[in-house]
Amino acid sequence: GGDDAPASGSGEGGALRVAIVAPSASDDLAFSQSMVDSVNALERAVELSVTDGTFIVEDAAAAIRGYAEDGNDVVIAHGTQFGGSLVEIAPDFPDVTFVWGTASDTQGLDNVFAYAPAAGEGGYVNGSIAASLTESGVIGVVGPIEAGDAVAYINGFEAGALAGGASEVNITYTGSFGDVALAAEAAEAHLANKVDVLTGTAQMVVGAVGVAADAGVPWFGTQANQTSLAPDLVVASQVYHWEVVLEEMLALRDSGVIGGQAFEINLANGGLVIEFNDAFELPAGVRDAADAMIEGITNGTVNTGS
Amino acid sequence: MLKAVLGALVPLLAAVVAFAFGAIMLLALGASPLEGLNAMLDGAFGSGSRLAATAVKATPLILVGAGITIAFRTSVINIGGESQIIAGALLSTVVALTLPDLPAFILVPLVLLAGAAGGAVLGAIPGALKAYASVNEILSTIMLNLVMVQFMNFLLRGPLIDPFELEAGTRIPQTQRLSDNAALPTLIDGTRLHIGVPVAIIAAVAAYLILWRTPTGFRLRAVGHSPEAARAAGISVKRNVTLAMALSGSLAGIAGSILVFGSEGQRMVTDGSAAGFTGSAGFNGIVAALFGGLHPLWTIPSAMLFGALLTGATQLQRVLQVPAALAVALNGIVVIFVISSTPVRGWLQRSLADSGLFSRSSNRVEAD
Amino acid sequence: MGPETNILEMRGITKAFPGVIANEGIDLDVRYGEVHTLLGENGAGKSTLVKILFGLYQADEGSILLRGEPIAVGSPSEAIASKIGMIHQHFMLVPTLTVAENVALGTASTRRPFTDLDVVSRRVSEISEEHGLAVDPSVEVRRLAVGERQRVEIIKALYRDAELLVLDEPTAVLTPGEVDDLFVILRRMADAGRGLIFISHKLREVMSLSDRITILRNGKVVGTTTPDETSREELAQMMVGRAVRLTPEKPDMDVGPARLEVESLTIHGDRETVAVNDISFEVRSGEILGIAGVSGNGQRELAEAIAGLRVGEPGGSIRLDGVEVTDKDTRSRRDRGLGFIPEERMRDGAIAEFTVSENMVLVDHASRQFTSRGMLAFDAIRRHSRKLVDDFAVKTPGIETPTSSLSGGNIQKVILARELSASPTVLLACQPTRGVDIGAAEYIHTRLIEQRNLGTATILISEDLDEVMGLADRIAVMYEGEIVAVLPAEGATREGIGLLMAGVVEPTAQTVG
Amino acid sequence: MGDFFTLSVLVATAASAIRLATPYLLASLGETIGQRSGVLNLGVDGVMLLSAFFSYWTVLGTGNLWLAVLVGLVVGLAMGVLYGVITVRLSATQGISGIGIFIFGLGLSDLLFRQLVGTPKPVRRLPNVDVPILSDIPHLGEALFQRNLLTYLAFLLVPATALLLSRTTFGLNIRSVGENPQAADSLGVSVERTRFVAILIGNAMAGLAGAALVLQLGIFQPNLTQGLGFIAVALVYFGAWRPVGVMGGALLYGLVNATVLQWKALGIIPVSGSDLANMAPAVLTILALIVLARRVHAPAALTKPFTRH
Ligand SMILES: Nc1ncnc2c1ncn2[C@@H]1O[C@H](COP(=O)(O)OP(=O)(O)OP(=O)(O)O)[C@@H](O)[C@H]1O
Ligand SMILES: Nc1ncnc2c1ncn2[C@@H]1O[C@H](COP(=O)(O)OP(=O)(O)OP(=O)(O)O)[C@@H](O)[C@H]1O
Ligand SMILES: [Mg+2]
Ligand SMILES: [Mg+2]
Repeated sequence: GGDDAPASGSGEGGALRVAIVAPSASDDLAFSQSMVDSVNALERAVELSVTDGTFIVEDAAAAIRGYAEDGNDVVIAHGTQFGGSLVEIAPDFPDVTFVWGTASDTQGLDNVFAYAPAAGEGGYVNGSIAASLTESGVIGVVGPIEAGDAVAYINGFEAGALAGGASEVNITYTGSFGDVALAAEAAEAHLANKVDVLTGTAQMVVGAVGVAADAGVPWFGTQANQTSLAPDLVVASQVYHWEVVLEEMLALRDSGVIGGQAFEINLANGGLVIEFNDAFELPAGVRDAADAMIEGITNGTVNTGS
Repeated sequence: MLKAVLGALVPLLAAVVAFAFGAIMLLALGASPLEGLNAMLDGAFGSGSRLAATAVKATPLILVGAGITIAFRTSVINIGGESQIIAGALLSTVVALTLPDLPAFILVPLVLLAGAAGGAVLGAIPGALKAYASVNEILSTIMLNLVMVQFMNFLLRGPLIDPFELEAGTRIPQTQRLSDNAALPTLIDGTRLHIGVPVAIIAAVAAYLILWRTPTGFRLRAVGHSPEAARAAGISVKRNVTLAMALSGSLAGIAGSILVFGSEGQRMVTDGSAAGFTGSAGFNGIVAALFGGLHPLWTIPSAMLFGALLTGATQLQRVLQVPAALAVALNGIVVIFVISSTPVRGWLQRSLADSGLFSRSSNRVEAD
Repeated sequence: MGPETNILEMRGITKAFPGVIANEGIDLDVRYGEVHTLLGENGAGKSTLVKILFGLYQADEGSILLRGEPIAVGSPSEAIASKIGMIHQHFMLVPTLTVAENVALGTASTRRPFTDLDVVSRRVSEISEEHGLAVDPSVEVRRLAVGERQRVEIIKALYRDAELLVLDEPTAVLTPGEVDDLFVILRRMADAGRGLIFISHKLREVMSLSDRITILRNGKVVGTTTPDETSREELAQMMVGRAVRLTPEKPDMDVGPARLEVESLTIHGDRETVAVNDISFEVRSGEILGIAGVSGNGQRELAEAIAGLRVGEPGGSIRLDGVEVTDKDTRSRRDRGLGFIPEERMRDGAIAEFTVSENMVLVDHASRQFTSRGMLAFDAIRRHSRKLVDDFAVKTPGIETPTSSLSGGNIQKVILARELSASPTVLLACQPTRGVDIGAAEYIHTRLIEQRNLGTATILISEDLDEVMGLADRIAVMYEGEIVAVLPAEGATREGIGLLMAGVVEPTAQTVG
Repeated sequence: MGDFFTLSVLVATAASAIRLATPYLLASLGETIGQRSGVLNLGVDGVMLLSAFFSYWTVLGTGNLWLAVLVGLVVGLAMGVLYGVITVRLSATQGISGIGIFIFGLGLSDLLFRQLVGTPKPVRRLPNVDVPILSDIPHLGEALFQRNLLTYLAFLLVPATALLLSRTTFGLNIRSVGENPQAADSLGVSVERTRFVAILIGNAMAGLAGAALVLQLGIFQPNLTQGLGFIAVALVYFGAWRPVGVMGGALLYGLVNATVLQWKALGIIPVSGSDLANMAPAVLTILALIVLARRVHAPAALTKPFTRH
């Protein structure tokens, strides 16, 4: 991955020193990877360090504090559960900008920026495209546990699919972010129940995508572009481009405001992007309808209900 | 005395050999072993606050480990540490949610007691199942671990979820931030050292006293060595098997409440797995206990060693940008090497005379 | 005596363990066709010597000649290959395997990789027939009685063509009838030219079976003799090193009130049979009621019921000192004054890993005497243990010694000391001297009688008829779960009781309730 | 609920149960052999993770599924050598050694994955193979006889393991050293060698289990097993150390999991009840044991290192 840059020494040529602390693997094709990719996509020169796989809050807190002590300019705490630790840590490092998400407020800390995705928007778009692809009218969703942006995405997807004419959206929460085998069997269970389009979220869906691919059933991704998992069958992925709000935060920082504001990525600000897989041939008109819907959500004429 | 030191040195030597393997792995990853070792030592002991972090990390291991010694000495294999930690954490969370306004000097002991109670129940269940229904405890504790994870997910997503999460629609499965009155008081400002650390040490000493100084412990060990002879002497095997598991679970339960109320987040949160909350302390505690020769007091330094490995690993990953998995693999190697060296240590210790605090049990390393 | 007459010659065997020299310069010859007995107290070094012969231990010094050839026995398989067979003091059987499987274990099969159990079974049957060792090859060993297991051990040795057979205390666990059967078999094997080494503490057996007897004491040979040249008293004296009283002295006592009353006791056995059938009796203060019987006739179940180890099972009633205890557990019975010496000393009587001192307070550890403020009072416990070790002449390096390193007789003394020091009103003593050497047995007998004289109501369950006849005031004979007769000890004869035990004679004399 | 009792759903549930049961069964059978010889291996999960990774990596590199299976087996064997040296040669405590192996496997497989692969890439999955004739049986054939070869192998290994234990000389040796190693030793059966080989077989089967898991999924992730190996150990106790019982446990576990997933998909279990439903397999396993109330005893020498005196 792109996370192996050396971290010691001061930034070359005045590059901004940024650190990410993330709960799952930084190349999980999902939540954690979305942030690493986003930082790498920043326009300015960045010297990046990553500590990943730290779901345990105490470990993450140690890493966050360590990065602040090491003199990083920006420390990204990429997990809602890290918020409690920031309350303790951020005040000790008034010159460091902490970036925390997904979260919709900064807990009153003035060196913390917060960020959140409007995951339901892309879910709604994916759902409505899915509705136009299903023949049985039944669409399946494989989720981890009913929480966080997984819920937002899945609820948006369900609303979009039903609005688009699907008769039924079956949702399975496997109860685990990590159990690939259960996710795969959950997808199999859907297939046995007339499902002919699938989506899912979180890192364990890689198992479900494999099942979809073998069964020749279209798949919708979210969080990161999942086309590589099933090059013929991934229709589209809602991709998180956190760099949109990160740029804004860094601009504020340059102007002396090092925190205190909350941001959202959505279709309108380009933080959420529906990336289509060109290898998947959509029926005529579907792509146009999808673009129109994105346009509608962007300008507020379509209500996703989320 | 010299021999005692030697006995303790053997596992250390093994640890050194294990680290040599770690060095090779670091080289393979293109990192400098010296820098790696430096980062680990620095992360674990580099400053007062890091030393404190190491002690905090060791705390659940001491508690679970001390509990394990009680169970294993009664010949009950408690692999249910994870479920008992979770039960303790959940019950103490409920107490803090229900009585947030109690003053700290009441609420802190109360949540710790609630933790003990929660863990005790989750220990007593497999204990009683073994005693009264002949259900093997390895099976039941492994299964109960699975059950409690789901129960935690259920509670944190449903009845106990932070109302704000529902409002905001983010639905992160976590409780609201719990009463500050329940937060474990910090002992040294500027460090994470909280009273959970002395509580764990006191608990380990208590486990030692119970096992070797009280009639209850006498009965537990009697049952552990020979249920038949214990029974003929009028000691109830069933009751003591249940009791051992309950005691063992209660210590793990205290670890659970310390994980909640000694944390910076001051709340419970789940990622759907047990390890996400416990940090696998329920398993690592077994390792710490066996490492300490199933002696509650030896469990303390042994847990510190593992605590240091864990905190050092975080620093290792941060400084050298090597995957965290390296530390896990290293951890495994340390266990394998040190345990392979215990026959040597056992031999050394057996040649020790029966003297001193530790001698009574340390010559018996067999665990199960 | 040339090599042609000796199948085995052991020369100058020395073997030391940490702190003890188990064998010191031991010489032993065994002739073809003879039963050569090794006699000695617990810990004299008998087992060590034969374990060296069988390759389980390596001697520090000395040599072994087998059929005149010097051999080095490095492991049991080498011993087996040299046609040495051994029946261990503790059976070397796998309880979950069948008889045939136990026999086949470690032998080459003709149908590898499969084990041809049919061939083994057939051969087992042949051996059974030839030597009168009735046993069913297809039965799992754990279902067999002790005597049958012994036969399996012998069959194992014969299956491997053993020409020199070592039997380490084979009779310790056998009933008198089984002993007689065994001796017939052993004699027949010797007559067929095999050499046999026989180890036992029981002088009556030794006198009847042996061709020659070698006596060991403290790891050294004291002498070799033959039954014709010696007497039981002389053998005892050679073993122990002093004169020994073989029959205990027992003053007359006036019996007091009934302390233990058993009424219509019925127990279903482990194999859905009735193990104890409608038994009633009482034991009075100051008397010893001996219960004689061939093992397996319900004595074990009866003892367990009295001890409270079968609560909930028995029908009928048990009263201690007039108080109903049928539904009470062991602890409350002990609180009411019951003392209990279990039959299987290492399993039920003491905890091997515990120290002598811990075993001394196994029952009473929680009493006010041994606790203070919730903690064990180690000083009091130590003082108590030291006193008991002295009083009961327990041979141990110290009270903090692990009990497992004591000899059988001394472990039994620890149990006896513990149970008697509580001054029981009722004492249930099961096989109190099984496997115990003469010196220790003499001592245990003396203490049991002393206790009786102090007014304890004792119930003595033993398969050793000499013991029952020597100690008991009244003798009850059990046969197939029933008490077929209760006789006064005075005037009872070995032969008479033996017939009752065999179920041959109709119950005649007084049947006391 | 009515939806569940349609043939196609029942067939899918059965198929799913069998798929889920396959890795459990392979690992549990191996562990059964080890435990019957007196060796407890709590490291099954770690062995599975390592072999799963190497199998995955093999397919990724070569595309050859059978080579991948072989690699899984060999990795299992290698871990068996390690475990045998630790527990048999050095007589180290089995419980902790196993946990050490588990942690080692967990960490190393994760590390290797991150270094050698990184982003999860799907690979070919084990194809289903129809058993001639049997697969044509309506419904039943589809559920049982259109599975992958490792599944067939796993179920064939049930009678094979039973036969090994009950009929062969080696099985006799295994049972004797697991019950009474002193007795076996006194008859010249090498306790050390017997246990070592039993460990090798057990670990090789754990290796196969890892390969089966990853090749059924077609993808690897750190901690892919999610504690599967521990459940496999528990199932040995459930099956009372008998291959057929172990199979029953694996099938029960797979079936309950599969049913819960079907019921979720059908909406019979509402989303809000999802976590509680996830408890079902474990709770049912415990309940089954309470009800069956089998007082079976573990091999008497289980976890006890053997020394001659
Ligand atoms: N074997 C014993 N002999 C004498 N007193 C005992 C024994 N066991 C317990 N006691 C005493 O009985 C009381 C109840 O003790 P406690 O509840 O701790 O043990 P218990 O669980 O009832 O005993 P057990 O483990 O024998 O069933 C205490 O005073 C205790 O010291
Ligand atoms: N493996 C051993 N380690 C240490 N000491 C031993 C060992 N085996 C025997 N001894 C000691 O050697 C001495 C002789 O023991 P041995 O078993 O030969 O006696 P024995 O004559 O067979 O006694 P018993 O009649 O009780 O069976 C005893 O003091 C015993 O404690
Ligand atoms: Mg002996
Ligand atoms: Mg003896």
